[in-house]
Amino acid sequence: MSLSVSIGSLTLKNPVILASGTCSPDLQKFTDLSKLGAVVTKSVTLNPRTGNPPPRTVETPCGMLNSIGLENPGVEKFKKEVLPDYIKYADKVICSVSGELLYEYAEVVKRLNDTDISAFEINVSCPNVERGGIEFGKDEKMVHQITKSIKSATKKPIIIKLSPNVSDIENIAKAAESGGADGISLINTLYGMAIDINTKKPKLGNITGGLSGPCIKPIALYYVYKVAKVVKMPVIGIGGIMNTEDAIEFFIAGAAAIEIGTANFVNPNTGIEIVKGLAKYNNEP
Amino acid sequence: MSLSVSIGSLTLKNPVILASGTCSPDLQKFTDLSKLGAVVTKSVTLNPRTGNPPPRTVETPCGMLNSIGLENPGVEKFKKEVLPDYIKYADKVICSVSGELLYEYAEVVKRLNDTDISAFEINVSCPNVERGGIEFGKDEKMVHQITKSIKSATKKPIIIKLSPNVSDIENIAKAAESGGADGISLINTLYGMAIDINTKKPKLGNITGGLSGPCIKPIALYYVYKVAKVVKMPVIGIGGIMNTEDAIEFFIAGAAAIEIGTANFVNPNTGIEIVKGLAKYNNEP
Amino acid sequence: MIIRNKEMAKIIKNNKVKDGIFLMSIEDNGIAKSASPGQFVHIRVSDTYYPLLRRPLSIHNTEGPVFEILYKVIGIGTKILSEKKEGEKLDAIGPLGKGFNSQLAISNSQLAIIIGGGMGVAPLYFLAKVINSKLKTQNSKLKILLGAKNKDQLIYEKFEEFGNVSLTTEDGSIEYKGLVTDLLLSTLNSQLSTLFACGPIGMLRIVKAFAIKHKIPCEMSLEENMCCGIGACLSCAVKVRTQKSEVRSQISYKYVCKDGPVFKAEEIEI
Amino acid sequence: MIIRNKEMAKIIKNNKVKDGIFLMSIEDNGIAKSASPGQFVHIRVSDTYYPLLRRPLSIHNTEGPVFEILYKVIGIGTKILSEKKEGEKLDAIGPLGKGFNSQLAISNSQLAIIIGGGMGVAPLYFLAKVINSKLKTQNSKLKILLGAKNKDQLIYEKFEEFGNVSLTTEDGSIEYKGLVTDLLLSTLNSQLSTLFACGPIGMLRIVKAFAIKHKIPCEMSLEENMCCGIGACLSCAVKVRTQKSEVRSQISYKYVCKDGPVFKAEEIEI
Ligand SMILES: Cc1cc2nc3c(=O)[nH]c(=O)nc-3n(C[C@H](O)[C@H](O)[C@H](O)COP(=O)(O)OP(=O)(O)OC[C@H]3O[C@@H](n4cnc5c(N)ncnc54)[C@H](O)[C@@H]3O)c2cc1C
Ligand SMILES: Cc1cc2nc3c(=O)[nH]c(=O)nc-3n(C[C@H](O)[C@H](O)[C@H](O)COP(=O)(O)OP(=O)(O)OC[C@H]3O[C@@H](n4cnc5c(N)ncnc54)[C@H](O)[C@@H]3O)c2cc1C
Ligand SMILES: Cc1cc2nc3c(=O)[nH]c(=O)nc-3n(C[C@H](O)[C@H](O)[C@H](O)COP(=O)(O)O)c2cc1C
Ligand SMILES: Cc1cc2nc3c(=O)[nH]c(=O)nc-3n(C[C@H](O)[C@H](O)[C@H](O)COP(=O)(O)O)c2cc1C
Ligand code: FES
Ligand code: FES
Repeated sequence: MSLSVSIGSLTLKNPVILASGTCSPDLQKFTDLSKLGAVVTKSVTLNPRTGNPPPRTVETPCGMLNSIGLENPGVEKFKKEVLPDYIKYADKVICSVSGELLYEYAEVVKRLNDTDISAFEINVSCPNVERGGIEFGKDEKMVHQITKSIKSATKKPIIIKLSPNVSDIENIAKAAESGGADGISLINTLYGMAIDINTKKPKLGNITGGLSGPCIKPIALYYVYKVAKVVKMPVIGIGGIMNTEDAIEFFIAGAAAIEIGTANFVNPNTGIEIVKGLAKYNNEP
Repeated sequence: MSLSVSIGSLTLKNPVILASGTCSPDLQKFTDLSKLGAVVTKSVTLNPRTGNPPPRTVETPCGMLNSIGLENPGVEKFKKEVLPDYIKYADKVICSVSGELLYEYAEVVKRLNDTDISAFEINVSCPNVERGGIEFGKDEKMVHQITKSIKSATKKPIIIKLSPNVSDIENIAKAAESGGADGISLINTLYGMAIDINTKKPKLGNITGGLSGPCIKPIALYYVYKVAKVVKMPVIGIGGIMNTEDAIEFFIAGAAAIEIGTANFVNPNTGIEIVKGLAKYNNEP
Repeated sequence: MIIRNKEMAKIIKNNKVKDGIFLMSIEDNGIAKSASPGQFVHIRVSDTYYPLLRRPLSIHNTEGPVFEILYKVIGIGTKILSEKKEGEKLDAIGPLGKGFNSQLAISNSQLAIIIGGGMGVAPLYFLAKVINSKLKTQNSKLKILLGAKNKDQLIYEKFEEFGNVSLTTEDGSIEYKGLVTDLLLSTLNSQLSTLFACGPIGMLRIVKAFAIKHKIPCEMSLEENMCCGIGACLSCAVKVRTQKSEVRSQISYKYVCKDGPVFKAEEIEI
Repeated sequence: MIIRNKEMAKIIKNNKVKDGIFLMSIEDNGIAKSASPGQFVHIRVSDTYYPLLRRPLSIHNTEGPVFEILYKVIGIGTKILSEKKEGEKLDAIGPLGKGFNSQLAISNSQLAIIIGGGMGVAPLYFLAKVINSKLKTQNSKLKILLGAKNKDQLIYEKFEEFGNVSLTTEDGSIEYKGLVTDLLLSTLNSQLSTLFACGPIGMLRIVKAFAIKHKIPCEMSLEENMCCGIGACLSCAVKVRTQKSEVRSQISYKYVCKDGPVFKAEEIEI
């Protein structure tokens, strides 16, 4: 049985994708990125971003907080210096795009149309930036508008990545679909915070951050289940996936594919192990 | 230094409270409820509720899901058969109130006005019931209205308990304050789900449930920090508190008191240990 | 009620007895002395938060200040438990719940039948021991039926001291081939019998139907996911049907940890 | 680059050497043979999810196929590590990062000064060993300055094989009373020196200021919270200031796990 899966015009050889911000071409030294369905790049913005002050991550029970702050070299430098390595190692590269202002999303996408990127994942759900990011993703009208503007800027498939920090994710997902999205991915991280009781100060340089890892799996599974019921496009499940069993839970909940984030830090070979695990599971009677 | 804390006209001898749904008078056999600031009852509704089908709870990484479904005998039977034991053991009893229809909240409160209950905690944040519960708590106008209607039904202090499953908790908290709330407590559980990959079915009888325990502490801390900045009334921090250090994190984040939920299942004496721990912490130079 | 503080019980032995099945002896005078058959202990296997919740395990036996648990490795909790060493401390609360009414075996019947399937045997040894000691002075008899998937999963050796033990395995690797409930009819030689059962839900359904059909008093021990273990969280609900009148009945819930784990067969909806 | 698969390294020894400080010897030919001073390994201490992330620990020494780590118990991760037993397997990735440029000690100076505070001594033994073996054939010298809060926290014994070791403790319980940086000025007897430092951030700030003032080449090893350990997550950022012109400089970040942990003192903002 084939593991392949389609998202709009894009076909992946298997449904295992590495999540944005958790895999760089450096991972190739520890795993074989070409064996995965796809790799999502760290989110790219129009202009370079230095990111947030350290400490940028802190461990929490069965999870972690990050406040990287969308550090990236900006689209032009990304295109020249970073993208070629992703393209070299990965079978398919999905480019994560973010922006501070609405027009920036479409602008970044346009500048990357002439590359070998296979699809775009639109990050309207980053909790770690002051402007843009999640603020766009909380409002269904805004999500609809962003999706439409990007859709008209590219022929490549687009995936809208949603935040769990909202009251009504189903309608936001539907707004993305009616705006022309080819797929939806969820969840991005949840708002979180940790405090050092000795210094009485937040543990993160940016005060607050985004929670990821096994601790959020039940939440992610819930949202995937809810969204998969109301949209027709493929849903990509993300959140706390550590092994094949976790991945299967997401498929049963309605996901067409999955993304692996925090697990890459624990075991950089997680993706390949899940590909193997799924192949085995599919072949069992 | 005294540990006492006031919420409206209510003064607690210490800021350690046991959370709704996680402590019943049965706990008295394993700890001394009278040593705690207060105990919150399981949520009471106007009419009896049988609750959801089992399995009602399932363990998750560093946490658990529950879908009890507000099982309770209804206000009249509660008053006669359950409340007296709470009153007997606890120093102060805060009664958690929930409802399916808006008017039910005030009605329940009215019927309990003549009891020794010290305050009401209004549960507009339960994710495990079909009608009412969290749906009221997602809308700031609704929260304002419920608060006002309850305020006019009782002279006892009222605390509004908020859900993290919303886009804009700050405005909801402000709506409760302007409606006359004496305090705000947060967070209730997060939407969650778990799937049994062998049966391919949800692990909970009710399909979805609410996530609690150490895994949600970073999320709870975030919301307490955010809400404490925008309201003047005391904020009660709830979510994943397992020990004194966790409690102190919430106080630094801006909480005036804390509630302990899931930890009661792990160590029924957690509350008292935290009272002792806080006393020690306060006496250190 | 005995209140265990953290890490007061001491592990005396923790040995593998069958494939994936372990027997742990724990010294704790309070628990051991006040336990009765069918009650359980609630054990915190790790002081981290993963796994977070306690694990309910039946009291398999007591000997003076020592009690035993017989458990199968299922997931992370029982795995960690199985790795604990002699001499380590254990955080156990108990004894919890309402156990079997062993008095029934004497007052009600000439034949007490104990039937256990799979790990359902765990609480039944303690029960058999207590019933056996009571029956000695009576005119009644004890009959024990035990079943499992196969020989490697069947815990029966210790039961043989009570005589009158019949065994079944699904693969026929020991004695009768089939389900343990297959033996019920042939065992039942008198209307004055009492049934005590513990095992998988499918087995309990058959036992319940059998007991109702033959109008035999029957108690059975149930399992349900637990958090608190003491009646506070309403997690471990089992459906009960209360007959309000000839035609009207009402569904409500009872709790395995507090009202059970042992229930009368006729009161529960399984 | 050596890629460690799960649980391939084998623990040979894990002993307490001082109050709360442990030395672990781990057999792993791949890591041991390719390691250079200042590099680290990234260790998964538990196969549950609590703690979740790996822990970065410097390579303290290598002997054939074995490498050592010297670590202090700080929290849950190092606690679990300290409880591991001889013979157990360990999931370690490494060697990671860019270490010290020990060549500097020869090509650049007549005196190589190694200065370590607290657990900062951990990577410095390996460095001292390598520098020492290189210096033997040269006209240069090695001087080692080590400091800690008190005698019970000061790891110095093994360093004495290189001679020329000065010790400080904050409470004066051994040799000089004071901070290890107090010794810098008196040690510096030539402009042709090179400094290698590791220790708490306060110490490194003093060392950096000293090196810049005296125009001495200086390398220092930094710590920052890590997730991936391999440059993928951008977690372990340290500020660097790039001098664009006489008057304009620019702030950006480098990464402890990939660009470091060893940096040139002048490039980092600490
Ligand atoms: C009153 C009672 C007495 C029991 N006595 C015994 C006994 O004597 N010997 C024995 O081997 N087993 C017994 N069980 C079952 C035992 O509790 C489970 O096998 C055990 O909790 C599994 O934990 P785990 O971490 O290994 O498995 P996991 O599957 O990882 O556990 C995940 C969660 O599900 C719960 N869970 C899983 N299986 C069960 C179950 N069958 N019943 C209740 N909760 C479950 C766990 O407690 C945990 O919260 C008893 C259960 C109950 C309710
Ligand atoms: C490159 C590098 C090399 C190191 N080498 C050594 C060494 O040789 N010997 C030694 O004793 N210590 C060393 N440390 C520090 C060591 O990593 C921490 O003491 C350890 O991670 C603490 O883990 P814990 O679970 O015990 O503490 P906790 O406080 O429970 O850890 C919580 C989280 O914070 C992180 N953390 C805590 N302290 C530090 C720290 N100082 N640096 C980075 N992350 C930290 C942990 O990794 C974990 O993610 C090194 C750190 C780095 C970055
Ligand atoms: C360190 C870190 C950096 C991240 N950076 C991004 C990012 O740039 N863009 C994005 O869309 N998501 C980002 N994420 C979110 C992940 O892609 C993923 O949605 C989230 O971590 C949940 O999955 P997980 O639990 O498997 O980690 C980041 C997550 C982490 C932990
Ligand atoms: C089993 C269970 C039952 C609960 N029942 C209620 C309830 O009836 N009313 C309510 O307001 N909150 C209820 N809660 C939520 C808790 O009061 C608390 O807000 C939540 O569990 C987070 O705190 P914790 O992480 O300390 O458990 C329940 C939680 C659990 C685990
Ligand atoms: S386990 Fe909490 S009521 Fe039974
Ligand atoms: S730890 Fe991930 S980039 Fe350094």
